[in-house]
Amino acid sequence: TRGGDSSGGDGSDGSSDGSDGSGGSDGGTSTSGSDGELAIPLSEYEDADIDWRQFEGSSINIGAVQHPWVSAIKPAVPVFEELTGIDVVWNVLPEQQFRTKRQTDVSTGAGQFDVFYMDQVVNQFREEGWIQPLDPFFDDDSLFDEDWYEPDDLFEASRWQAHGGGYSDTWTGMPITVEVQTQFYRKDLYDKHDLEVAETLEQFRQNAQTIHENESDVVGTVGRGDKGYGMNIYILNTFLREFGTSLWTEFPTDSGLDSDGVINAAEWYVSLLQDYGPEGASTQTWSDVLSTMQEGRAGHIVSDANLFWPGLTGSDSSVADNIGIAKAPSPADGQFSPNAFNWQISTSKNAQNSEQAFLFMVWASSQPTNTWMHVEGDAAFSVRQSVWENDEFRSRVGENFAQVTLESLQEAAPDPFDRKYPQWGQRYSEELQRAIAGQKSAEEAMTKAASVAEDIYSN
Amino acid sequence: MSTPTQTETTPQSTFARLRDLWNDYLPYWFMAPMVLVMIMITFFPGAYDLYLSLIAESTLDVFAAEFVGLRNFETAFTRGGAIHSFVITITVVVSALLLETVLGFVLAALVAGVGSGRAKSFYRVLFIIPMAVAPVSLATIGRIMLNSEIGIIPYVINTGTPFAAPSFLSEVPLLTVILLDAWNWTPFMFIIFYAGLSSVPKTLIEASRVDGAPMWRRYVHVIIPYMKPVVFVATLIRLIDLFRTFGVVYGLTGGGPGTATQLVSINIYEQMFINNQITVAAAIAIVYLVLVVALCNVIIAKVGFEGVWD
Amino acid sequence: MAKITIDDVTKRFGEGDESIIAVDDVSLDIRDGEFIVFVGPSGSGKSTLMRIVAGLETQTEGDIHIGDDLVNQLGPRARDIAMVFQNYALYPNMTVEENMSFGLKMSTDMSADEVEEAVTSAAEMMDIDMLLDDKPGELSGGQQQRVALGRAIVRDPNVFLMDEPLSNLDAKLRAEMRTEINRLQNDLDVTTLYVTHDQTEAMTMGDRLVVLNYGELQQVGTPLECFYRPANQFVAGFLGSPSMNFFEGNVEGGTLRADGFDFDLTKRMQSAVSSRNELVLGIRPEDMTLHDRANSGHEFEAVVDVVEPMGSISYVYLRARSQSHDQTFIVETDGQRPISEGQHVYVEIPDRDVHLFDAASGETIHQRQLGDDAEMALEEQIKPAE
Amino acid sequence: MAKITIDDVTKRFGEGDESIIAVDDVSLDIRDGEFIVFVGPSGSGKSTLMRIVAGLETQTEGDIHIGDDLVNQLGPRARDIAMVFQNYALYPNMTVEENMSFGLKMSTDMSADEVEEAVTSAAEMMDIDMLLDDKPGELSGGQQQRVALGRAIVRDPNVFLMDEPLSNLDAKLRAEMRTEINRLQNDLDVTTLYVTHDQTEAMTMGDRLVVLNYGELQQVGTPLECFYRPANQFVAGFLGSPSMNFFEGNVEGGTLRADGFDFDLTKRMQSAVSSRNELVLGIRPEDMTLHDRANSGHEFEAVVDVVEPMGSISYVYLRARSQSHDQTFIVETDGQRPISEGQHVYVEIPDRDVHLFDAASGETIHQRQLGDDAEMALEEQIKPAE
Amino acid sequence: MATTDSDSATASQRLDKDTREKLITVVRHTILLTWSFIVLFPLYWLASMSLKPPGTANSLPPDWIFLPTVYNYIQLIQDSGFVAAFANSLVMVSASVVLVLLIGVPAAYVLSRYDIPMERDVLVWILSSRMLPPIAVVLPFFIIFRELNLFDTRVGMVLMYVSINLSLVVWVMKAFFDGIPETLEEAARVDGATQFQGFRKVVLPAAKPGIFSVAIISFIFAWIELLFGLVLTSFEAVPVTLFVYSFIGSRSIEWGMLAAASTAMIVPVVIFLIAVNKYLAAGLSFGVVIKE
Ligand SMILES: Nc1ncnc2c1ncn2[C@@H]1O[C@H](COP(=O)(O)OP(=O)(O)OP(=O)(O)O)[C@@H](O)[C@H]1O
Ligand SMILES: Nc1ncnc2c1ncn2[C@@H]1O[C@H](COP(=O)(O)OP(=O)(O)OP(=O)(O)O)[C@@H](O)[C@H]1O
Ligand SMILES: [Mg+2]
Ligand SMILES: [Mg+2]
Repeated sequence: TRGGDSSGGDGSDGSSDGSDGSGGSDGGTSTSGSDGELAIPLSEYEDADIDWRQFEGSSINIGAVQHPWVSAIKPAVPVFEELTGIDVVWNVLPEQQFRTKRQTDVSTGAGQFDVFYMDQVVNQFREEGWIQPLDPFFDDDSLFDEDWYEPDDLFEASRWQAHGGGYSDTWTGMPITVEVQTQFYRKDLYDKHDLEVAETLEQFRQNAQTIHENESDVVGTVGRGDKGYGMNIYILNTFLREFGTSLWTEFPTDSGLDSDGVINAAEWYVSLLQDYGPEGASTQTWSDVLSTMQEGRAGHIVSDANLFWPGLTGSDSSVADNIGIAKAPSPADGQFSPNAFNWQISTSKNAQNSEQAFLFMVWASSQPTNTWMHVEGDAAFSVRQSVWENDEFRSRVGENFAQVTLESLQEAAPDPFDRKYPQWGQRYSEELQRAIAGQKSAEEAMTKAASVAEDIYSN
Repeated sequence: MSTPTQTETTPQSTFARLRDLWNDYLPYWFMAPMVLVMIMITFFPGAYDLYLSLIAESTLDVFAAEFVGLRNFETAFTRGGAIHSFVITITVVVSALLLETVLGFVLAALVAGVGSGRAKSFYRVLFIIPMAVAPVSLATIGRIMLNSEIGIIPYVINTGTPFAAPSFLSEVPLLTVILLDAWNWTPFMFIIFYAGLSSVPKTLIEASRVDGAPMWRRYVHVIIPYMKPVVFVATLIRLIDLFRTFGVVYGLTGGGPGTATQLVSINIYEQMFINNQITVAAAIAIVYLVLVVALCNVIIAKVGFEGVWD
Repeated sequence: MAKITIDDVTKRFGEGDESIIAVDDVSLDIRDGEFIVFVGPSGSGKSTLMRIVAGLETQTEGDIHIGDDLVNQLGPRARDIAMVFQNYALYPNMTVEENMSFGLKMSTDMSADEVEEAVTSAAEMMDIDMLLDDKPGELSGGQQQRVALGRAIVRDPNVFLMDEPLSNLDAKLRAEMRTEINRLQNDLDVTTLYVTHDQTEAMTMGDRLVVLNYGELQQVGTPLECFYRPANQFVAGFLGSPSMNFFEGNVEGGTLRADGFDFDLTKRMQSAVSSRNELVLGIRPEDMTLHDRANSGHEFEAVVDVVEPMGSISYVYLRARSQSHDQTFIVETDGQRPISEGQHVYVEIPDRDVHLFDAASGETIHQRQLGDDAEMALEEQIKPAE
Repeated sequence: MAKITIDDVTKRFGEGDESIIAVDDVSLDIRDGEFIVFVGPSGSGKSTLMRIVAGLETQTEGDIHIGDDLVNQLGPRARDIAMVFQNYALYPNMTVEENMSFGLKMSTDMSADEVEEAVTSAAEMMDIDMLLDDKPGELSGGQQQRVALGRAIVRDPNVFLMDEPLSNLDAKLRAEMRTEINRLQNDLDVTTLYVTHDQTEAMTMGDRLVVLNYGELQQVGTPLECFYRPANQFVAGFLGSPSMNFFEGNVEGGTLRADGFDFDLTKRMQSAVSSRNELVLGIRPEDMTLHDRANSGHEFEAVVDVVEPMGSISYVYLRARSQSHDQTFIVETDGQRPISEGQHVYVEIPDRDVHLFDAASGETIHQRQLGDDAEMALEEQIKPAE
Repeated sequence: MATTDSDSATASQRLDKDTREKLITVVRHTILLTWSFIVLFPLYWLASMSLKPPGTANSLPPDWIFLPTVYNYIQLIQDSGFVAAFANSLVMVSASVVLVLLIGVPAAYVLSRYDIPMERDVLVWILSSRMLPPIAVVLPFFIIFRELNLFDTRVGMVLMYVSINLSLVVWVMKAFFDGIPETLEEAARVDGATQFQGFRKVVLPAAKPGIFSVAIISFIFAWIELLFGLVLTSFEAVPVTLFVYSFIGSRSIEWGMLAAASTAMIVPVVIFLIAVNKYLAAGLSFGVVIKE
């Protein structure tokens, strides 16, 4: 299982790349008159009280990140095209490049993308007035059928993040994938050293120590240490909640970052990585974490995306058979509250085809599509609870993985991405990185982070 | 050739007229396309950045724009970490430039002196290749190769040498950036210097040998002065390129750890694409442009680019 | 200051079939302090030989000794030479002063003042002292050449190598420079190799002349020796301007039948000729005389083809009246002698001034005779040279 | 084929105080098909003037006409010239053949075959036909120069400009080339400007000589005119090799008192001198004679300083016995005449061969006399030139 | 040039030239081989990553010896998108190199040979086009491109690459032209060549090392360009660089494919280099033909 992004696979298996075969990174398909069997019977959608064909003949341009969702949904896209008569054009890019492209598009009012991936910058974009709120479309009966769509089947956390993480009253986009933090460990090492899977942070630290000290060439644990708002603080934000605080105890005047809880959480994470982490832990990104684990050079990943699962158990991994998954640990006296992250898809104010885009969103996140992607495809990131409960799916991905994910998701609390989160988050993560690198204490770092964050809002 | 319009022929047929027109105004024809392209790629972007740097919020509607004077510049320097990035940038520029220039020249001179044609070709091709590794590939693969746990380079150092490998990205990030840049871009200097060396007339070298100059003085007094325009230009261009280095460093360290490798270009990038403060980014860019232009002017005034024949 | 030994030196350029032999098995002993002049036609290997001595070119075969050291393995720097390049090879980026002082700065420990003094005095000698701050590109050809010469003579090397150092100077300046170089060479007593195409320089400057042709040594000897006692027809024809006139002919019973005239061989000649049949008679233009009418049997009639008045003298191009082919020969006459094209004159070939060469090998078989004093002086010169 | 008019041309290099006047207000009419030889000391502006005619340098003042056209504004291409550069300026990246054919390809519509034929025949003329495929860097100096010459002569231009085209050739080759160039110039009848430092070339090649000094025109005239009737002391001293001997002196009642000897002025001289006092007496080395003892009052005693044997002749450097300063003068004698350093001889200065110059201005005030025939021939030459 | 020589020995303390030469050769090659190793090692690693079976790319201790598999390359080649982008880039970049030389080299010649008013300012102005980091100018470029309908066109990208390299070409070539004595053109002009012919037939050949060097550098600069390609294209003109990065996913990196694509990207450069190799060193160096 490839992490599922290269256009390598999808270009060819999608359908006969008609018009844009030469396109590079899109690997796109825009087949209108697809011949062969449709992946999902149209009947699945025809129950809905939605006027699917009202935009027949138009086309939408989707800007997407190189992400498993894209490869998972592409085979089903002909279904949408058949259903609506709308052509779908893809523009798929690696994450960092996509950000640049998206920003250029919206900030210059180009409106190239009718649908685009949306993440931590959602409130930033929303406040700039670049994002088209979806509520008017939800209210439009020809576009949305609540009974059929069952919005409540979406995880609470996902819906919350699609509302700007609490900062928006309206839908800023439709969640398409969710990932939640889980714990990965080496079953063979656990057996060897007779270890129990940790439920608490204390146990986890113990386990890490045991492995670190008794194994040569294997570090106790790995975790994201590099800066960036999606990096080390993505992990730390979990712990700080579990240590009993939250970000922005008082928005926008008190970031809460200098509270005891945050400092304790930071100290715990910092010392964990320093004591039992790899050399240069402070510069490890998710890919280093993943690679280190894949190479069998680490005992655990304390907590990271459950989406590592395919990578860790697939052919890229030298320890594929020995990876265990469990819920992320939490403090003995704290509350389990793993971080979760949704990708959502949004549409911009300048987009030509926002309504068509909405139809696509509805279709893409609908139950039939989702279920098909997860049962027939190799997806494992559904935002729909029903999918995680689907037996076929569970047996495909493994009971254990599904159950851990489901339970975690039910308790999950994603980060609230306030509009300047990227900005202060970046600085906050820099501070944390400094602490991990041992340049300053966790307390100093967090105090600094707090003042930076508050300063950014004071202006 | 100081008179650009010295007539070459007396006009006869239409064809001849056209040809004369071509020849008589040759310098203008030669310059025109370059000037056109230059106008296109400098004036508008420059003006646009200047405009952005003076307004409150990015908008394409000039009439709706709210001009805020120098506020963006203030933000850049008080909050934006601009000064820090300038310092970091200058550190990287100076050290990498020195390293690359010296290394590039030494390698070029050594390769030029290789006796066997095949060996020469081999070195010549090989030494240019690093430049062809795309920045993000280099950064990504560099990261994994330098990874303290699973990287091949620390592994080789640790097992193959008596030294312990430092943790490249966290302990010596600046050095790592400089060394990687040197690996990546010494070829640039190498190739230009090499070409420059091969245009030094052989007799000059012979004359200096007869004059009793030892090898290094021959380079210092005869060869390098002869190549001065080439050395100067290569160094200046590399200097400018170093100032705006982005891809490899961003991919390698993202400007970290902390802000240890926060180059100006990374700063601008973050202001623009992370903080969404396009106007502040533009302000930094303008300051940056002014500084680099000034620097280049100073360098040109001090060193001059006149060749041996002027 | 050092003797130089050139030992069976051969230089080939290029490989295999394409290769050119620029220097062909040349051996030569040059005494310490000697002034050797190389002459030879264009492309005969003079510069190449010089560059081999300088260490700029590596001989294909053979050895070079400077002093008592075998220097095959040494670069120019170690050989401690100063050289005037045929193409000047001035440093375009340096001023005249810098050009001239460069060698001193590189090869000696002289202080800046000493260097400056040396350069200034050399520049004065070369009459380029007012050009010291100019770049070579701003100089005339002759000025550049003088800078090149000045650059060499400021040095105090083991060996001077000068490759046509005066070719771009006017006659007057050339005469001055010649004297300066001779004086300098005498003062410093530096072994000197000198290439020139100028007859005057060749005859007056060197202790010995080295005549090359196609890379092969033709003759080594004092200038007068080479002039009066050429080893072969090539040397005889090469030295002296205008060249010696050559007349091919067959010997028939004591008489050389050339095309257009007969020449009676003297006894001495006849014995030298012995059984040879095909001969070449050589006589210099200045040794032939023109008469308006025949005085004795020795003269033959000729028609004036062209007259080149040179001022004090004229060169008269003549064709023997009864000659079958088109070739002319030259006679030098007084510049004021009235003579015009188409005129018939009688040409006298004095016995004593005649050289005879073997037509096939070119070897000299009979040398001219000189006046008694001149003969003696020449004999004396030749002896020490051996 | 065109006449050339040079009209008050001045060329200054550099600006302001630093500026050098390379050509100083030169005016010259060159007839169609004429062969003009420029001579002058090194740095006298010969090359510069030539480059101005070529259109490579723009004169600071004055006009150049070629044919009837004012060409000030025209580049070299439009002037249709062929030039031999003093520094050759061969194209290093082209073979000899390409070097030579380049001009033909650029300036004519000749077919490839015609070009090749022209190049081959020129190369044969220059004796470089076996070098056609070599790059200039592989040639000897003389070979390079011949390529440069060949490159010019393959063309059929309006004007030939040749800047010391033979300076690196040996005497023999030079004589051949001289003939070839003359023949070619006669055949094509192309106006030719020629710079040389060689006396023989200067005297024999040109229809007229142009003598320059410090950028100023000194004399324009036929070679013999310049030789026998120098306009001033500079020209007299510059032409002829070795140079004319000059003796400064004061006139005291019909006698010139020079340092070391007295010379009685003839009547004609006296009238020419009129009231001038400070004079310079000039006489060529070949016109003075040496005697072992005094024959008449005209001789003076001198001591031999140096003897330079040149083969057929010798140059004897002498110092008047009673001379106060150190200067020597030169006398040409027969090469076989026995003479040695330190010897005392008597020097005769024939009246008829003496020139007199004004010491201050250098102007000639008395010209030598020639034999009647020579005198007449010269008179004839001078006339058409005026 | 820089021939092995033995100048630094004086007659008294000299080593045998053979020994010295050998020594110098040894030192020379030691340095060159060291650098070769430094250059080659990462390249070797890159290539080996692309040839290793999945999952072993980063294993330690490394599999120095392994059975190479071309699996990744097959994947790459089968991916029509990659091949198309590769070809597309090759065409666009080559075209841009030709164009930038056509525009830049003549301009450099003029700047080198003529008195241009305010020459220094002009030169600095030209240079200023490459002073700003691309991210600082990408937005205005995006706007211009949309206005001129150049967005996502190959023509647009070619122009883009030209603008990236133009200043480099102009400056470097000016420097090379400065090193070529003007006498050569004078000879050409006297030979009846127009200024243009003199430039083309005489100056250009002499500047070959410079031209081919800038050609290579321009090629590489354009070939590895990412940001403009990203922002200014979306389907038609997408350059291969973007494709290479597509193996860096959000939650996984396909090391083998990334390495294979990166290695594949080096190939045209190497081919280009080998093709022009001999020109890199063919300047005036074959002896002096003018007397300086
Ligand atoms: N480009 C230049 N810049 C400055 N001065 C120059 C330049 N070219 C020539 N000169 C000066 O002009 C004067 C005349 O030079 P020119 O080359 O015409 O002399 P020439 O008569 O050809 O001498 P030669 O016989 O030595 O070649 C010289 O003093 C020279 O230094
Ligand atoms: N680098 C070279 N490559 C090939 N052939 C060469 C090279 N240098 C010289 N030659 C050839 O070697 C021969 C001798 O050249 P050299 O320069 O020694 O002649 P020279 O006697 O100095 O002639 P000149 O009087 O014309 O300067 C010539 O035929 C020349 O073509
Ligand atoms: Mg020579
Ligand atoms: Mg000259």
